[in-house]
Amino acid sequence: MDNIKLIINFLGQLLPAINITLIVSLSSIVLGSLLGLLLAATRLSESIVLRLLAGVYVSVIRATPAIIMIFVVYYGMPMVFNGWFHTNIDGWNRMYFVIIALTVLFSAPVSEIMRSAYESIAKGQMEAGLMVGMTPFQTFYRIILPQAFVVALPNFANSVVNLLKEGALTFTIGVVDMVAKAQMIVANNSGGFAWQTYCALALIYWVISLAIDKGLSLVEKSYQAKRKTIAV
Amino acid sequence: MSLNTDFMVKVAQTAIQGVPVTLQIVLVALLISLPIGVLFALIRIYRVKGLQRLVQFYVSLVRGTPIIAQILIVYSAFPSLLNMIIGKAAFSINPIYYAYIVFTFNSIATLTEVFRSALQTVDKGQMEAGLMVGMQPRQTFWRIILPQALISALPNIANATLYLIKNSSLAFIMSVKDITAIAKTEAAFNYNFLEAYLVVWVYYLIICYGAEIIFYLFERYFSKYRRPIKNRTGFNWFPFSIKQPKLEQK
Amino acid sequence: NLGSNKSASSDKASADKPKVIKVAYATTNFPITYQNDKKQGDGYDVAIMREIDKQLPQYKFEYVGTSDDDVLIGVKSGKYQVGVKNIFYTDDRAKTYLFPKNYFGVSDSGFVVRTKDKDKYGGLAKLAQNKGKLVPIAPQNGQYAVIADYNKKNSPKIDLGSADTFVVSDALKWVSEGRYDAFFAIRPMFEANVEKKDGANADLKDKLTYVTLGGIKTYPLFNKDQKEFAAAYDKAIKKIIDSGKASELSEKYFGQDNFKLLNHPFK
Amino acid sequence: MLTIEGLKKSYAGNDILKGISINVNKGDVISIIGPSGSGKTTLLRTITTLEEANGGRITFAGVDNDFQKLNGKEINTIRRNVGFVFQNYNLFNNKTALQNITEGLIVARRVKKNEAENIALKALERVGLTDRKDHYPSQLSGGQQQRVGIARAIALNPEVIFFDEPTSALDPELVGEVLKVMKDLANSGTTMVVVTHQMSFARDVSNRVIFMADGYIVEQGEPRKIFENPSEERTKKFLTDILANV
Amino acid sequence: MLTIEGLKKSYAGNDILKGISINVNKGDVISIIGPSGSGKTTLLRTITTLEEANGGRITFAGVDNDFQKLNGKEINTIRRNVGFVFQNYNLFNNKTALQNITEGLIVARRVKKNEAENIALKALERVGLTDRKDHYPSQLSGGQQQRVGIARAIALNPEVIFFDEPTSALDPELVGEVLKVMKDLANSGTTMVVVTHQMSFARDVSNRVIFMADGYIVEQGEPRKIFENPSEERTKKFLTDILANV
Ligand SMILES: Nc1ncnc2c1ncn2[C@@H]1O[C@H](COP(=O)(O)OP(=O)(O)OP(=O)(O)O)[C@@H](O)[C@H]1O
Ligand SMILES: Nc1ncnc2c1ncn2[C@@H]1O[C@H](COP(=O)(O)OP(=O)(O)OP(=O)(O)O)[C@@H](O)[C@H]1O
Ligand SMILES: [Mg+2]
Ligand SMILES: [Mg+2]
Repeated sequence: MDNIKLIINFLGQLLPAINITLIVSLSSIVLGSLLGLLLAATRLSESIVLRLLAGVYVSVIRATPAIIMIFVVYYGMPMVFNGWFHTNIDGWNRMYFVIIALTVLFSAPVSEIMRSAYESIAKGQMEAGLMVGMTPFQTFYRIILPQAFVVALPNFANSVVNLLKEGALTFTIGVVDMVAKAQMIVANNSGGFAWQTYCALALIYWVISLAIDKGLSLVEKSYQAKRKTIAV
Repeated sequence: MSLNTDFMVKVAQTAIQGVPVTLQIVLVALLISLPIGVLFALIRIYRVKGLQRLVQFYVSLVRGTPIIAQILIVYSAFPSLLNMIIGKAAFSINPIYYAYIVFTFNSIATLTEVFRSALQTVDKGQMEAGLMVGMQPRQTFWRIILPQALISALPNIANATLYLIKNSSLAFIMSVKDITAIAKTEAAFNYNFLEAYLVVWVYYLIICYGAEIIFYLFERYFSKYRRPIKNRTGFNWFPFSIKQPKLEQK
Repeated sequence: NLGSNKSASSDKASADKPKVIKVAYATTNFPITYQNDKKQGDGYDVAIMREIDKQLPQYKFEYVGTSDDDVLIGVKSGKYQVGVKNIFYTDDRAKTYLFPKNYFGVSDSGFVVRTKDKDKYGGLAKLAQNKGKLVPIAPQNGQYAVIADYNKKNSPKIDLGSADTFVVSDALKWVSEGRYDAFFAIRPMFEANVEKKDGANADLKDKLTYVTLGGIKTYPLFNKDQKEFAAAYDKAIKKIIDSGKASELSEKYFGQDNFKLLNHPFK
Repeated sequence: MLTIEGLKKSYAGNDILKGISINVNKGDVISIIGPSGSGKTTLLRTITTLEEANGGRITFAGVDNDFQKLNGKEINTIRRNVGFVFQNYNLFNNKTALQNITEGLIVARRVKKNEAENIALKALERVGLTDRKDHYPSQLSGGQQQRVGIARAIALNPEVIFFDEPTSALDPELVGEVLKVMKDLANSGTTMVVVTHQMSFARDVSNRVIFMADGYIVEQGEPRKIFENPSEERTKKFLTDILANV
Repeated sequence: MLTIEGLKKSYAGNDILKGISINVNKGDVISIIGPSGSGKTTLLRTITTLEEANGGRITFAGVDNDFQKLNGKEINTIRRNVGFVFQNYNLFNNKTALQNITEGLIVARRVKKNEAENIALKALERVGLTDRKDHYPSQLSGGQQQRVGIARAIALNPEVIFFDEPTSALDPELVGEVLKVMKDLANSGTTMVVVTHQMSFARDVSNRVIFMADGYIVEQGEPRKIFENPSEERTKKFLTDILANV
């Protein structure tokens, strides 16, 4: 009983920090997806140079641990801006650095998700689009994307959930999201009640991920009639 | 600010002992979770009664909760429980086994979704054709469906693997000494964490790149039957270029 | 409390336009450095820095709460001029950072052991002799270096394992269960968790005992370029300790005057 | 040998098959003709258990049960004893033409690999595709894919083969050759059920013609009777329309 | 109006088209016949720039260039002025039958939505599919899909329509109807290039027949001439084989 009371108490302390988690995550998801889309398109492009550049970018970013990425952005970017543009961005809200780091981190796997989804759509769909006079982009946007979207969704959800949980990264430079808040609560209790704190944290995340799953299955269900997959 | 290069060399030398540990965790987790991921994906796709809800629950729970919370359970609570059953021996279990468990559980959740999406890219007709030449659904699945699904799965398995490689550093909470752990321990004496992290980064770059190459080769192998989008058509499907590029001169 | 301040510090300090000093503190080191309910920096180390700020009109301190890692890397790179997080002195660290001449606090360090095994493991030498198992220590934690240092100078050595920061109540439980024999900790932690009536591990009160090993001097960590500031600090801290203000703060945050511990040898 | 009684099938409330009964004897060659969308493909698919029927009974290869009550073993038995040539070919995308044929032989029929390859090569030869044996389906023309599909089914030598418009993508020249192959099969006693638009086949090769429309079997009987003396109005109309187009 | 000269195409070293020259005038209805695998589909695909040619020149809709030197704008021009009915339909999987037709009208031709729907409905009516307008391709029978593909191309009313075996999946009854639609189109002056196995169409509707084999145009000319008095041995053989099968 005590435990449940404690967990509810911690929930109350953690929930205010959900703002930061959501702001940071949503902005990085939106920006990262756009960047990822661009990258995927670049990787599928005809130009060898572009393909190579995008390939190197994706390889390097995917191999970069979150903590290193945040240090690179938090310390590297101000240096670069100072050196090249002679502007001082040291004073930026630290949340911006987090969003930038997460956007970059998110874009690489997302570009791969999109590339594989795009390639899973039969070539004939693009050809048919071109033959009714649509441009490649129009065909992509109206025919390929909706089909690839459904293929990409489960993987996209994987990445989104991973991103949501990247609290360690925000905390590294002192931005207090839910994970950071949980750590601070534990610390301020001299390390006690960690179980109950993390339980509360896990609960919140679980609810978020359940909501994501729900949305996902709704979209997939609505699309089921349009495709003939091995599913019954 | 200058970097302590001597220290970096030293870290590089010691941290290399962590490479096999990292690889072990990744390999064990992958090898176990790949088949289970496929199985779970099938349970969800074919809506196996009873099991399907269980799998859905499992995925949302494991995927949705922070790894730290899972480590708490597996590393802290589980051995204490075991202690009550088998006594002190429970405490002499090498912590790397706990790492295997945590990361395998996590990969299973991720890979279930990867395969679920990939398997659904395969046309139903492929399964039907298999059944109609007398193959069992199981045989058709392994020989026809899965190889085709892998094309779309592999880039995402690669994503999951790289994520796993990086996240395996969390095993340090369980006192498993992977690359990051060793580098951090080295840095503890002189607080040169920046240098230590840079060295770690290089190691991850190398390991991840190796993994990427392997996955790329697999992807190429499994997609060999496809009409390549490039080369043979010479056309650019780059969706953002309104202008088509020049055709390739042969 | 998210943002850091805009103004970057120029080299020279003057009385009329105080030079801004960014003080980075780790937010998860209760009660040494942490963030209180008002989302302000708090804890013994931070309180001392506030006292020093009062003594030095030519400087204006700004407090930035962040992670352990960022305190260290930020101070090294110059993003922050000074960092506090219960830091002990080692020669190696002095090569990377500027340590001031004067310490500004004392950490009451000790082992949590089972009450019944108090004589067996209740000390560095005892633990080493009886081959006791020490709960792994996070390497970025100052205590790691203390044991490592002991191992360098003494034989037999303590079996020193490292692990990333984990949960304190688990460590307490491990010791009581016998998974480990000793847990290197600070007194306030033990008091808050075990001895306090509604502490998280109050149920272990009869089983566990805290054995003080001794006091360790703690320092603020300066960026290499902050010689001038460090000198100013040295003067100021001397006054604060001599005036008894530091002991007062120690009472406030640690429940005892840790400075007295320095009179005993570290065992 | 194969008896279907009262087979029903509907999609989302739309009744496609409204009670079909067919009796196939060993050695029969049955042609199913009928307008587009009348449910011919659906009929073949429900008989072969690819699609779940909403009612009806099947007696075949020792199985005698309601469609909806078939258990896994019975379904297996049915599938093992039939061959199917799909309207849209459904070749295994990741297998070459040759492998498409050997696959079923090796895996399902447990034929040894080189023996299976011999059989497959012979089947490919019959449809004139020996030179394309190592092409993947994506590298084959429409007609070539269709012929691989036919070769795949006949190589297995099952009790009954269901053909769903097996010559639709073929030029008349090849139609002749493929029909010859099917005639040979018929002569060697293979039972066949063929959905076809090729009236020449229906008339000359099959021993029974079934005319389907709107989910019912409108009329069935000997080809001569159906073509020369249809008793139903609907059949007459269909046939006159056809004659107008040859 | 459309002139192709010396078109060459090879796959992985295999020469499929070995220099094809065609001249299409406005209002022409050209039938291309030839054995399976002779490169008919490839020909249509290279002309419409879906496949990269290895040589040859195209003159069409203001474009006059070597195939290999076409720039993006020219390729777009060509694509904008042609229609294509694919051998394997290639309907948009995520669009209903109706949307499959309106899509090109709205997006590429910038027709208003309700106007586009009117056009689409009319096109669907012509191929007899009004009642299936809200079905997705996966819910349509083979012949229905093929008819949607035809409706999609003719609704756009482009300069030239390329048909790749547009009646292969249709029963003879429907073949007649679709051919009638095509005849109407021909009469209203639409230029058409039709790959077909339907000799009746080649003979009765088209004003020129091209017989292709082994990558070459073996013979071309008026239908009457080709069918009644072919000058080449290869053509004769093809036609005799056909006659044997009707
Ligand atoms: N999944 C589905 N959902 C709804 N309707 C369907 C579905 N599949 C098929 N149909 C409808 O069922 C009817 C019969 O389809 P079927 O494929 O059996 O026709 P068919 O006789 O083989 O025609 P064709 O000669 O054109 O191949 C068609 O009208 C089609 O629109
Ligand atoms: N991607 C490819 N790689 C190699 N060979 C190919 C490829 N695509 C087509 N071919 C070959 O090119 C030849 C011509 O194919 P095409 O599809 O043009 O034939 P077609 O005349 O349309 O035949 P059908 O009447 O059977 O449709 C075929 O022999 C085919 O095997
Ligand atoms: Mg059909
Ligand atoms: Mg073709």
